[in-house]
Amino acid sequence: MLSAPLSPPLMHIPDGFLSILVSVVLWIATIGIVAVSLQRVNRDLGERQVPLMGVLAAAIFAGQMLNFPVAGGTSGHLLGAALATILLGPYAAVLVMACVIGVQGLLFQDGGLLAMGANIFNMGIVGVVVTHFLYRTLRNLGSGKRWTIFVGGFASAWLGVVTASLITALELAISGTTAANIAIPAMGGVHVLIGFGEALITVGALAFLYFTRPDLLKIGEAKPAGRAVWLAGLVIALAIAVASPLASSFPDGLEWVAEQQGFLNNAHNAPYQIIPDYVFPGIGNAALATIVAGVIGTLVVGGVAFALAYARRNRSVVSN
Amino acid sequence: MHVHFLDPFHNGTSLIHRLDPRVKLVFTLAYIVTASLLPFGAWAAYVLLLAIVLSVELASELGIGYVLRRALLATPFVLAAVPLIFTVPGTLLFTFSLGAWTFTASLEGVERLLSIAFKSWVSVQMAIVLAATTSFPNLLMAMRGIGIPRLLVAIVGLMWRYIFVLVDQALRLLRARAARSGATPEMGRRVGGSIVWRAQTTGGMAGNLLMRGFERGDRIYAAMAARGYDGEVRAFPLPQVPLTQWFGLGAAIFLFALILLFSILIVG
Amino acid sequence: MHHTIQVQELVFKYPDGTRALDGVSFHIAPGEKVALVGPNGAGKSTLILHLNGILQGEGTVCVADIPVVEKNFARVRAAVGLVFQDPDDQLFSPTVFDDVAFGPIYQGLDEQQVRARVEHALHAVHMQDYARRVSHHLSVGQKKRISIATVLSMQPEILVLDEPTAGLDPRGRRDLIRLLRELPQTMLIATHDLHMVQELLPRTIVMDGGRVVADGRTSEILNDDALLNAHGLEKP
Amino acid sequence: MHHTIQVQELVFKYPDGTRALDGVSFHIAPGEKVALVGPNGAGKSTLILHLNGILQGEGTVCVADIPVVEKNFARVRAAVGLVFQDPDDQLFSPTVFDDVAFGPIYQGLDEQQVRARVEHALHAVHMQDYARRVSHHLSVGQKKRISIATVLSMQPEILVLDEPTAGLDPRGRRDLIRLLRELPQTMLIATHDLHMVQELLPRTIVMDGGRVVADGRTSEILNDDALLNAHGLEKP
Ligand SMILES: Nc1ncnc2c1ncn2[C@@H]1O[C@H](COP(=O)(O)OP(=O)(O)OP(=O)(O)O)[C@@H](O)[C@H]1O
Ligand SMILES: Nc1ncnc2c1ncn2[C@@H]1O[C@H](COP(=O)(O)OP(=O)(O)OP(=O)(O)O)[C@@H](O)[C@H]1O
Ligand SMILES: [Mg+2]
Ligand SMILES: [Mg+2]
Repeated sequence: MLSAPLSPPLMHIPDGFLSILVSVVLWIATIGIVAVSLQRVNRDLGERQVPLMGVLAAAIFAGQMLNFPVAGGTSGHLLGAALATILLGPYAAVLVMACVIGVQGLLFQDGGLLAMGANIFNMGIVGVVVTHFLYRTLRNLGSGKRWTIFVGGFASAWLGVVTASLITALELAISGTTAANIAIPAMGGVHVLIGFGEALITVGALAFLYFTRPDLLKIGEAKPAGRAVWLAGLVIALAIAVASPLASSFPDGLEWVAEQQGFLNNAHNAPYQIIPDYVFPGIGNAALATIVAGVIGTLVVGGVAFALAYARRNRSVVSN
Repeated sequence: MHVHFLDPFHNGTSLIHRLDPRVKLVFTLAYIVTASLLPFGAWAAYVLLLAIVLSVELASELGIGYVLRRALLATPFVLAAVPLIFTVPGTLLFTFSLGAWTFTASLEGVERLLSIAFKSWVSVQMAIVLAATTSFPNLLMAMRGIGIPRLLVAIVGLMWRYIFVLVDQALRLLRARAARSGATPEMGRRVGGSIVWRAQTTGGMAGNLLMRGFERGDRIYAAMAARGYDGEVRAFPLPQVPLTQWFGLGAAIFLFALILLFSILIVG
Repeated sequence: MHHTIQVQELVFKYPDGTRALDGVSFHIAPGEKVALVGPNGAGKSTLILHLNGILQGEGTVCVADIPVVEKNFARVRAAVGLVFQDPDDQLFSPTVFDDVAFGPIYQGLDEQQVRARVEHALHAVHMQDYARRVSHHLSVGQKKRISIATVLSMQPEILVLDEPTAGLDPRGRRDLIRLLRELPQTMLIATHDLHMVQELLPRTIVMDGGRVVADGRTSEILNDDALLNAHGLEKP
Repeated sequence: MHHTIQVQELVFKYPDGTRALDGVSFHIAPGEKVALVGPNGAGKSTLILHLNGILQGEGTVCVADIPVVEKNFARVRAAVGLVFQDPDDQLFSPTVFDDVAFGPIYQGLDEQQVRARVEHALHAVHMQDYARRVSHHLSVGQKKRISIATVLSMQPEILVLDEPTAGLDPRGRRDLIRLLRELPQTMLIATHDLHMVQELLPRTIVMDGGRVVADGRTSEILNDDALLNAHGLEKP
C-alpha cells in the first residue's frame, strides 16, 4: 500500500565509487566540522540537545517519505537540509543531517560506509552551509520581513540541493568513476528539477510552522553564525562558480540518464556484444590468476558451507 | 500500524551474529577499504573478495538470496559510471551515433565500469550482513568502541528509537491524504489541485512532523530530567573483546593486505 | 444512488504474513448505522482501510455500488468519508479551514463552492468559529469534531469511523454521540465503546481473528454473554 | 522520611499566556493513593510536571518534605517517580534494560547495584524476560509496564502517573490496576478512567480551569451528580 521508499532518489554515493583519497579527505573534513558543530550545539542548546537532535533527526528521516506527484510519474521529495538549517541554525542542522545520513548508510545501505564522509559532506554540510548563507542574506536584505522567510526558504532549499548534487558529481569525476563533462551537467540538470520539489515542500513546511508554532522559526536565528560558516560558504560559492557554466549547458538528469541508458541498452545491445569477442576483460597473465582465485574462492565458500552443515547437524543431534 | 520493515536486523545465533559488534564493524570497514583500494581490473582479487563475502553470508545463515536481493538496491548508481565506457581512451570496441552525437566505446572503459560495479556490489553485501546480524543497540556499542563521541552516539540512539514512531506518523499522514483524495468524474472538473497546492500540502505534512518532533523532544527531555538526566551522557564501560576474536580480526586484515599487495603487483 | 457497503469473501495478508482478514462478508443497506466490534487485533481497522482502497485484498468490495478497484479510487474516496481513530492522524494542514477544504479543493470545486462546503461542514459539528484556528492546538474533543468535518465537507454518502470516542472526556463523548445521531449518512463505526453501541447503533457486527463471528441486532448481541465472553468483550 | 506531597497556591502560565494553574493547593499524606480528575485541559498534566520541577510556577511545592527548587532537583527526582501518559515519551533508550537502568545510573550507583535494581523493577511489573528487547517492538500494555519499571528502579517514595490506563484493552487495564494495588508507594494518578478511580483510589481531587474544585472521599465525589456534571465528568 504505502510502499514508501526509504529515502528519496538522491545522491547517496555507495562504496566503490569514490577513490580512497577523496573518501578519506572528505571523512576528515566531515569529522572536523561535526566535531565543531557538536561543541557549538553543546554550548548553545545545553542539556536539551540530545533529545531534541535525536527526535528531529528522526523527523527529517520520516519526512523524506512524504512525497507528492509531479508530472510524468515522478514525485517531489524532501531532503531536509534546508528545513533543518532554517529551524535549528547551521551547527545543529549539520548534526541532524549527519545522523540521518549515517543511519541511512549504516542500516539501509543507502550510501556506503567508506563513502559516508562524502555523503554527509555533500548532503549535510554543503546543503546546510549553502542554505544558511543564502537564507540569512535574503532575510537581511528584506530586513527580516515575513515574506523573506518564504522567499529565503524557497531559494535556499533549491540552491542547497543543486549545489550538493554538483559537488557530488565533482567528487565522482575526481575519483575517476565518471566523466566530468557528462556527470556534472547531468546531475545538476536533474537536481534543478528535484530542487523545486524540495523548495516547494520546504516553503509548505515553513508556512505550517509559521501558523502553528512561530516561536520555532526563531530558534535558528538566535545565534549569529561564526566566521567558519561564512568561510565555508565562500569556498562552496567558488566551487559553484566553477561548476555552474558546465551545468547550464546540458539540462538532463540522473533519472534521465537512467532512462536513456536503458533505452540505449535495448536499442543497441551494446554491453552484450562485448563479451563474446573478448571472453573477459584483461585476458592474459591475469586470466590464470583469476582461475586460481576462482578455485580458491570456491574452496573457501564450499568449506564454510560444509562446516556449517556439519555444525548444524551436531547441534540438532545435541538438541535431540 | 507498525513499521517493522525499517529494522534490518535478523535475529539469529550464527557465528556472525555472535561476534563482537566492534570486531564486525572494523572487519566490514577493512573489507570495504580493501575493495576500494584494489586497482581496476584485478579480477583475481575480486573473485577472492566475492568468496570472502559469500562465506560470511553462508556463515551468517541469512540466506545468500536475501543478501543478493537487497544488494540490488544500490545498483542504479552504477549509471553514474556508464559514461566511462565512452570517455576512457583505449582499445576501440564499437561506435554508434545518436542524433548529433557519436559515441565511441573503449575496452578500458568497459573494464573500469565493471570493476566499479563489482567493488560496489561486494561492499554493499558486506554492509548488509553487518546490519542484518547486529542489533542496533550493539551497533551503537560498536560506534562507541571505535571512538565516536558519546554525545553523537546518544543522539543516534534516540534518533533510531523515534524513527519508528515518526515514520509511522508519516505513513499515517500519507494515508489520511489518500483517504480524502476523492472526486467524482462526471462533474468534469480538473481533479487533484495544482502542483503548487499539492506541494504546499505535502510541506504542511512535513512541518507537522517537525512540529511533533519538537514537542516530543520537549516531552522526552522532561522524561529524562525526571530520571535525573543533567546533560552528561553516562553509560556502562564497554566489555572486553575476546582474545580469539582479536586474533581473527588481525588475521583477516592481514589477508586483506596480502590480497591488496599481490593484486597491485600483478595488475599494477 | 445506493449508499450501500458490500464486502464479499475479503481476505487480506499484511506483507509480513499476518492474515488480518480471513474471508469477511457482509452487506450494509442504505441509511443503516452499524457497529463493528471485537478484541484488539481482530481486524477492524484493516477492514475499514479496504472500504476506500487504501488496502486491497482478495475478494470484492463495493461501496455505493462502485467496485473498489484502482480505476475507481477517486470516486470511491468521494463516496466514503473515513475518520481515523487518532485525530492527529487526520489533520495535516496548518489551519482548520485548510484541513476541511482539502477534500473539496481536490475534487476541483471552485473557491466559492469550497467555502460554502467548509462552512456547512463546520456548522454540522458546531465548530463554525474555529475555521482560522490552528488544528494542532485544539483539545482532543475539538480535533475529533474537526476530523469529522474534514470528511463531511466532501459530502460523502457513507461515513466510516474508527473508534471515534477514544480519548474523549465524558462530555466530549456525549456531544459526539449526539452529533452522530443527527447525521443522516450510512454509518459503520469500529469501536470498543459498547455503551455507545447500545445507544446509537441498532446493528452490530462482531469480528475476531479476521472473521465475522456474529452479525445481528445490537440488543441481542449485547445480551449474549457466551458470545461476548468468547471474544474478549464485556456487557456494557 | 515523610512521603508527602504539599502544594500551596501554585500558579503557572505557559509562555503563550495560557494560565494553566490558577492557585492550586492540596496536601497528600504518606501512603495515600489519590486520583486527580477533571475535563480535558483542566491542568492535570501541568500540575504533575511541577511535582519534580520540570515546570516551575509561583507558589510552593514540597515533596517528601523537600522544597522543589533548583538546588534540590536531584533529590526531588529521586523521591518522585513520574510516569507520562504516552509510553513513547517515557521509553527513549534502545533497549528495555537501558531504559530501566537510566535512572539508577544517574543516581550514581555502581554496575552491580544498577543490575540488581533493574532486575527487581522488571520483576515487579512481571517483565523480567524482556530486558534485552527493543522498546518500540512491544505492545502498548507492555510499554506501559516498562514505563512504570523505569521509575520503580529509582526506588522513589512517591509515584505520580498520568493517565496510566489510556490505550489499554480491558485485560491489560485489569493487570495494571492489580499491579498498582500491590505497590506500597504514595500515589497520585491523573486519569479519565473513573471506574479505576472507584476501584483503586480512596481519595479524589477534581480540577477544572486550573483550580481544585473538589477534594474528598472518592465514594462521595463520584455520587455528587451536580459536581460531576459541572465539570464534564460522568458517574462510572
Ligand atoms: N502494518 C501491519 N503489518 C503487519 N500486521 C499488521 C499491521 N497492522 C495490523 N496488523 C495485524 O493485523 C491484525 C489486525 O489488526 P487491526 O489493526 O485490523 O486490528 P483491530 O481490530 O483494528 O484492533 P484494535 O482494536 O487494536 O484497533 C493484528 O493481528 C495486527 O497485529
Ligand atoms: N505547551 C503548552 N503551551 C501552551 N499551553 C499549553 C501547553 N500545554 C498545555 N497547555 C494548556 O494548558 C491547559 C492545561 O493543560 P494540561 O495539559 O495540563 O491539561 P490536562 O488536564 O492534562 O488535560 P487532558 O485531560 O486533556 O490531559 C490547557 O488549556 C492547555 O491548552
Ligand atoms: Mg483498530
Ligand atoms: Mg494531560
